[in-house]
Amino acid sequence: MQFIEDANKKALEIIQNAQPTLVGMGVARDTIPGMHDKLVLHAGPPITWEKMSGPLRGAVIGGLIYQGLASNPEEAEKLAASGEIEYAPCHEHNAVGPMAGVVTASMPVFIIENKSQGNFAYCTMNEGLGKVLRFGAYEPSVIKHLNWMEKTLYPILKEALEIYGPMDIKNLMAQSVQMGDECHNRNKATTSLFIRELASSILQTNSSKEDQIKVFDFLNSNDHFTLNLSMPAAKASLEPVGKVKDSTIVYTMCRNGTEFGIRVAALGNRWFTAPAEIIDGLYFPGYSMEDANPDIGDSSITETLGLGGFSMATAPAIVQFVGGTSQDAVNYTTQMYEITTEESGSYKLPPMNFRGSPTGIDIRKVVDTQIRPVINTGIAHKDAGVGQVGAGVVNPPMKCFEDALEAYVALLEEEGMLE
Amino acid sequence: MIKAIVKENAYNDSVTLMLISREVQKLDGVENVLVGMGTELNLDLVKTMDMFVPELEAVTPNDLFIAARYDESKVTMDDLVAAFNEEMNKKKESGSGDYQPPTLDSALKHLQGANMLVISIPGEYAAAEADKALREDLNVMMFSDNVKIEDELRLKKMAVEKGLLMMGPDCGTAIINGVPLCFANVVRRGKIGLVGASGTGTQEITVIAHQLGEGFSQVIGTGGRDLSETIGGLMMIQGIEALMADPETEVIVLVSKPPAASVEKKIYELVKKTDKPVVIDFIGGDAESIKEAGAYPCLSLEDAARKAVALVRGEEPVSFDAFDADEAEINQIVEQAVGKLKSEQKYLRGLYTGGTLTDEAIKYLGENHAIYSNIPLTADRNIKLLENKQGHICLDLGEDQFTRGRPHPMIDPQTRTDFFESHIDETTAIILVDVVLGYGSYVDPAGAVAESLAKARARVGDRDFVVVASVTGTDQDPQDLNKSIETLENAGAIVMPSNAQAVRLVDRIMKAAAL
Amino acid sequence: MISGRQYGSLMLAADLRQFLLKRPQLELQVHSAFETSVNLMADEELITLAASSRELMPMGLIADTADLEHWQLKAGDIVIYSQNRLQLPRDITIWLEKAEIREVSLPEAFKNKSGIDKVSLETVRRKLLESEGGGIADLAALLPETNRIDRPLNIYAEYIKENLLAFLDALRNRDYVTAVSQAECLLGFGPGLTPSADDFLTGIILFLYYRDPKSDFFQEIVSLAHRRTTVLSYHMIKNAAAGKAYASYLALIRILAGEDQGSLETLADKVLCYGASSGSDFLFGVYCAGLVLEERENARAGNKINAGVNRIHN
Amino acid sequence: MSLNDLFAKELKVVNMGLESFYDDLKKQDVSAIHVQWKPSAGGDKKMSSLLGRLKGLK
Repeated sequence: MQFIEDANKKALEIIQNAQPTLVGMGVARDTIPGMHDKLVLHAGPPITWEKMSGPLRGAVIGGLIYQGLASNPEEAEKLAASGEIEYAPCHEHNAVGPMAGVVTASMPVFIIENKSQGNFAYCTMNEGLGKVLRFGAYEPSVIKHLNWMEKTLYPILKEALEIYGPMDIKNLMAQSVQMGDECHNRNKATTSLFIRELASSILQTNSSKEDQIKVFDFLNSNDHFTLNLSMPAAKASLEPVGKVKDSTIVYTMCRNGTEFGIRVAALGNRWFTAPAEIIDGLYFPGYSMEDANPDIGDSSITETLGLGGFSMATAPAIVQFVGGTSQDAVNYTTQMYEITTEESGSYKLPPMNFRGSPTGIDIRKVVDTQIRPVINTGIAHKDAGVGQVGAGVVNPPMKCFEDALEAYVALLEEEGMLE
Repeated sequence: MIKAIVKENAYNDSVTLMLISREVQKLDGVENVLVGMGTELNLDLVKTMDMFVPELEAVTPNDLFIAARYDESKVTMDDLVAAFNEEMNKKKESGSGDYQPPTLDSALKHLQGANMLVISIPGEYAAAEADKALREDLNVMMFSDNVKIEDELRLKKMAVEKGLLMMGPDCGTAIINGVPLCFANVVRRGKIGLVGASGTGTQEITVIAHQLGEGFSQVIGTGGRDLSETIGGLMMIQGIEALMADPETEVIVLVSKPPAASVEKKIYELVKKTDKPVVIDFIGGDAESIKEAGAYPCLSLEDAARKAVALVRGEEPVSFDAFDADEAEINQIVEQAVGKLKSEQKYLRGLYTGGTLTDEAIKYLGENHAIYSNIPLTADRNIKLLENKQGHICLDLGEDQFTRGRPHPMIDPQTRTDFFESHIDETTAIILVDVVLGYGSYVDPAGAVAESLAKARARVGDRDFVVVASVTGTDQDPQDLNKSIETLENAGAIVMPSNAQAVRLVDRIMKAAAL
Repeated sequence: MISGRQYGSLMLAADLRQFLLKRPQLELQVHSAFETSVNLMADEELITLAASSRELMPMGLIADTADLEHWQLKAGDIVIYSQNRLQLPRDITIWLEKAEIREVSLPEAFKNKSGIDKVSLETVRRKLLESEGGGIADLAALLPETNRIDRPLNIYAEYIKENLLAFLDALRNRDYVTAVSQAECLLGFGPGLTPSADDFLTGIILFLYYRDPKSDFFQEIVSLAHRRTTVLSYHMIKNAAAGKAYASYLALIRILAGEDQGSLETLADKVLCYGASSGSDFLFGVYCAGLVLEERENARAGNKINAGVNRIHN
Repeated sequence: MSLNDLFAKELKVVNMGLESFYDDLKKQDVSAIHVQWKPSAGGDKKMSSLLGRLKGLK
């Protein structure tokens, strides 16, 4: 029906014209709307402490300790379960977080503004690999590292960004997509560009040389640092779509380690969830599917925008995660055009003869063709704090899209839009 | 030489396990084979048979092992492994690299300028897809059946409006711009244009014309229901008009079962309008009205082909109801055949895979003999009325009632194989079969018939049958006409140049043997 | 909250139901996958999903589909059980709720303590001799010893002959210590995913379980099986030692034990079709158990008579 | 348009259903593409009727 097509056209205009820009940094408490000391934000759709999986619980415990609300894990766990702590999805506070995605009030965050729509999105800084909070680790070393990020890394980056001024992240990603990044599981190019852009500004900050060196070493040692920029950039680009009436475009896909959840434009803030899957991927030596936690993290916001798995063709480096040839990667991307509405005007994929990445997931197409979005993702160990055990490809449960479609038709009926 | 292979955690059910050992044991030069799970006792057995080799050191109870003692000069380990894997690896490997889109829309994006949709999905969905295709200005060939006749009418009306082909539903044969679609033979391109409502009838005409040295401009299928009252011959008329206007086409051939009266009239009206010669085989249809329309009626599919060929060559077409071989030779064949038969051998068994070919056989033989069939000449000859097979039988095995969910016998010979089992016995005198080659058909239909014959002979012991066959195919078909003929003749069949001649010969033999 | 392809279940084994009731959330791992059955492991238990064409196994489930190959399961795949459904990879869901619950064991031991008649045993033997399972059932030619038939045995039968006969003798004499030690020399022997001797022992144990519950040496055999044979065999024997088996296996034993009327022939034919050798080897086990019990009974009867004679003389 | 336009063109075939028909065409170097056809919503009646309603059908 025409009005649906028109609505989707509107949604796609918003996505295509998005202008995600890094405008600075701040502390969650002061920047994220509704943030307070007893609020813990997490990845994925809403969830209670009881239902949380290992890594998410671990991250909450670590977060509470970092926040100073508990002095040891036992205390933290008690507090977490006490009902005194409020939990909410990052997504419901204009934020996103990789893996467990835990954000507490004192954490520094990047501030992304979508200049074309004037909306904002927030994300913490990426901690790097190894024992890290986002995989549910909460031992002292983890908290220590978080404190270093807050006390040393944050002030320097914040000041550097003030010196540098607004940074066009869309432009950054558009370049890196042509340099072999899909901006989800491969971020090497983006991170390199980011360091290059910011280098002189960092040197201009009034901070000690040692600290500056530490900062550069840290950024250089962490290929995924800018994942925490491409995620909020995608979030900022998509968020306004959530207000487009009658549109069947998906504007959120995320996982909390227990459930997968999507949100669809016409259905606003309603979540459509189903059990998150165990990922059939490439496991690091010594690990197997038995060790894996079900799918977790907000990072699938990049796929929602048409990057990540949707742009797999451009990132040969991660083709091994799909256990295949570069032809397979091309086929993945080709297939994603079947369920999307347009080709991106900004993110062009060289191996696809510079076709724009598949953009604007339409729930009607997903249900009709039974082709589910393909997501590149890291795999967390099911036990808190063990860390990443592999990476691979995962699909959202079809149920999410079927329920959404059903709700959408019901909505149109209420509005008398269907005969 | 002793060797062993171990498949770690390679499970397979015992049925397969036994198969493996038997298969491998069969190989020439293999003395002993042990297959089993790597339990202590199984390994003890291997040891006591002096077949233990280092490969087996690390085997656990959940590993499968195969140990063999064999003569190197006769067989290699590779042979063993091959035989082993043949049974073990049942996994299907994934298809080719080229992208296979999920929908018609996206297929059209991936194949620029596509102009034909060949559709063989379940009938309930076929109409909707054909509808989409026609809207996109694609021609359609629909092999699917069980499509509602209202849908067929709607689709064909749309096609006629847009000047497109809507071949089918249930259309199995067409050759468009020289490309054989679904079930069609490889024939040279030429000046004959054909519109056919019957698949194997069309195939028979095209292959005979090809064998006589001529070829086809276009071969258009319509589907069996096109000439019914309801559809009104929309596609046949559309096809005739196109062939009339087609510069490549000099002679037009129409083949179908007798149309509904009203449709027949329309077609004759149209035929009168063209100065191109038109050959019409409405199998068993009324010859006079065809003549009145200024067209050439036919005695058989072969006759249609011969007339078309003559007309293309500017010769006066003469009706043909004889044999290529001379009378003396035919008489000799008949004599030999009759001599072969024992007194208990009384009955004809016609086991056909081609519908129109069956039709032709029954129409001809039914005149002089009581032929029972699932498509009988008269109701009283319905196969259901025949008690314990005491009579002449000629069946179209392509009908659903026989295939029982299996693919059509032209694709999968099993149905006919079964009927050889159940219908050929001591009382069988003559076996009449068709062998249809070409794209779409089974890789070696002649071979399948030969096999069934061998089995049947073994069953009846002392006696032999008279086997008459015809092959609908060309020297350029994937199965190769000559190879197929050779296979059949080696199996003791009399192979005739056409179904019509095969049927005629059978008639002669039946009369001579007073069956 | 489900997606993708969905299947119902036709039957659910009572013991599996109990097992699942205790575990609201469970992660299972595919142990082995065949065309018509898939074995899953969880908490040391083997659970068998089978296609509609198959018979319900202990700890088993019959799914409402004819062929499981299109599930593309492979060893190591993870299957999640929760909220009355199994979540397979590739977005396949199997619902358990509508499944009919079936017992996989008999309610009680056989009452009838005599009445294994030679005739039915002969019938079974005939069936065994006709069938060519290729396993150790060949040895039916040698039993009863009083009526040996001379014919060549296959490698496996030939090799295991002595141990098997020794094992039967031990049973005859209720010498369960020897029986167990001999059983150790049978476990895991022979062709097949469940080696022939294991099928044989399953037959023996299952029959004795219902007919002679006192002879409780099964558990020792079970623990031996744990390391001497394959995972599948181990669980098959473990189930037999708990009186659990295919319904048709149980039915066959009931008839043979004179607990039940019914066509031995048809059941035997059905059982013989299981696996390549499994069916015949199991039937052979049942046959041998039958022989043993039958001989014991006659022996007992004989003793009574002698006792009487003695009394007169004293 | 008329059929005779088709006769003048190279035949380009979309095959939907039996893959063997596609293989035959490939063997003859006919330009063709095979559709991995599935019924809408994988044959799920409820879902396909919902989709149908959005297309304005019945």
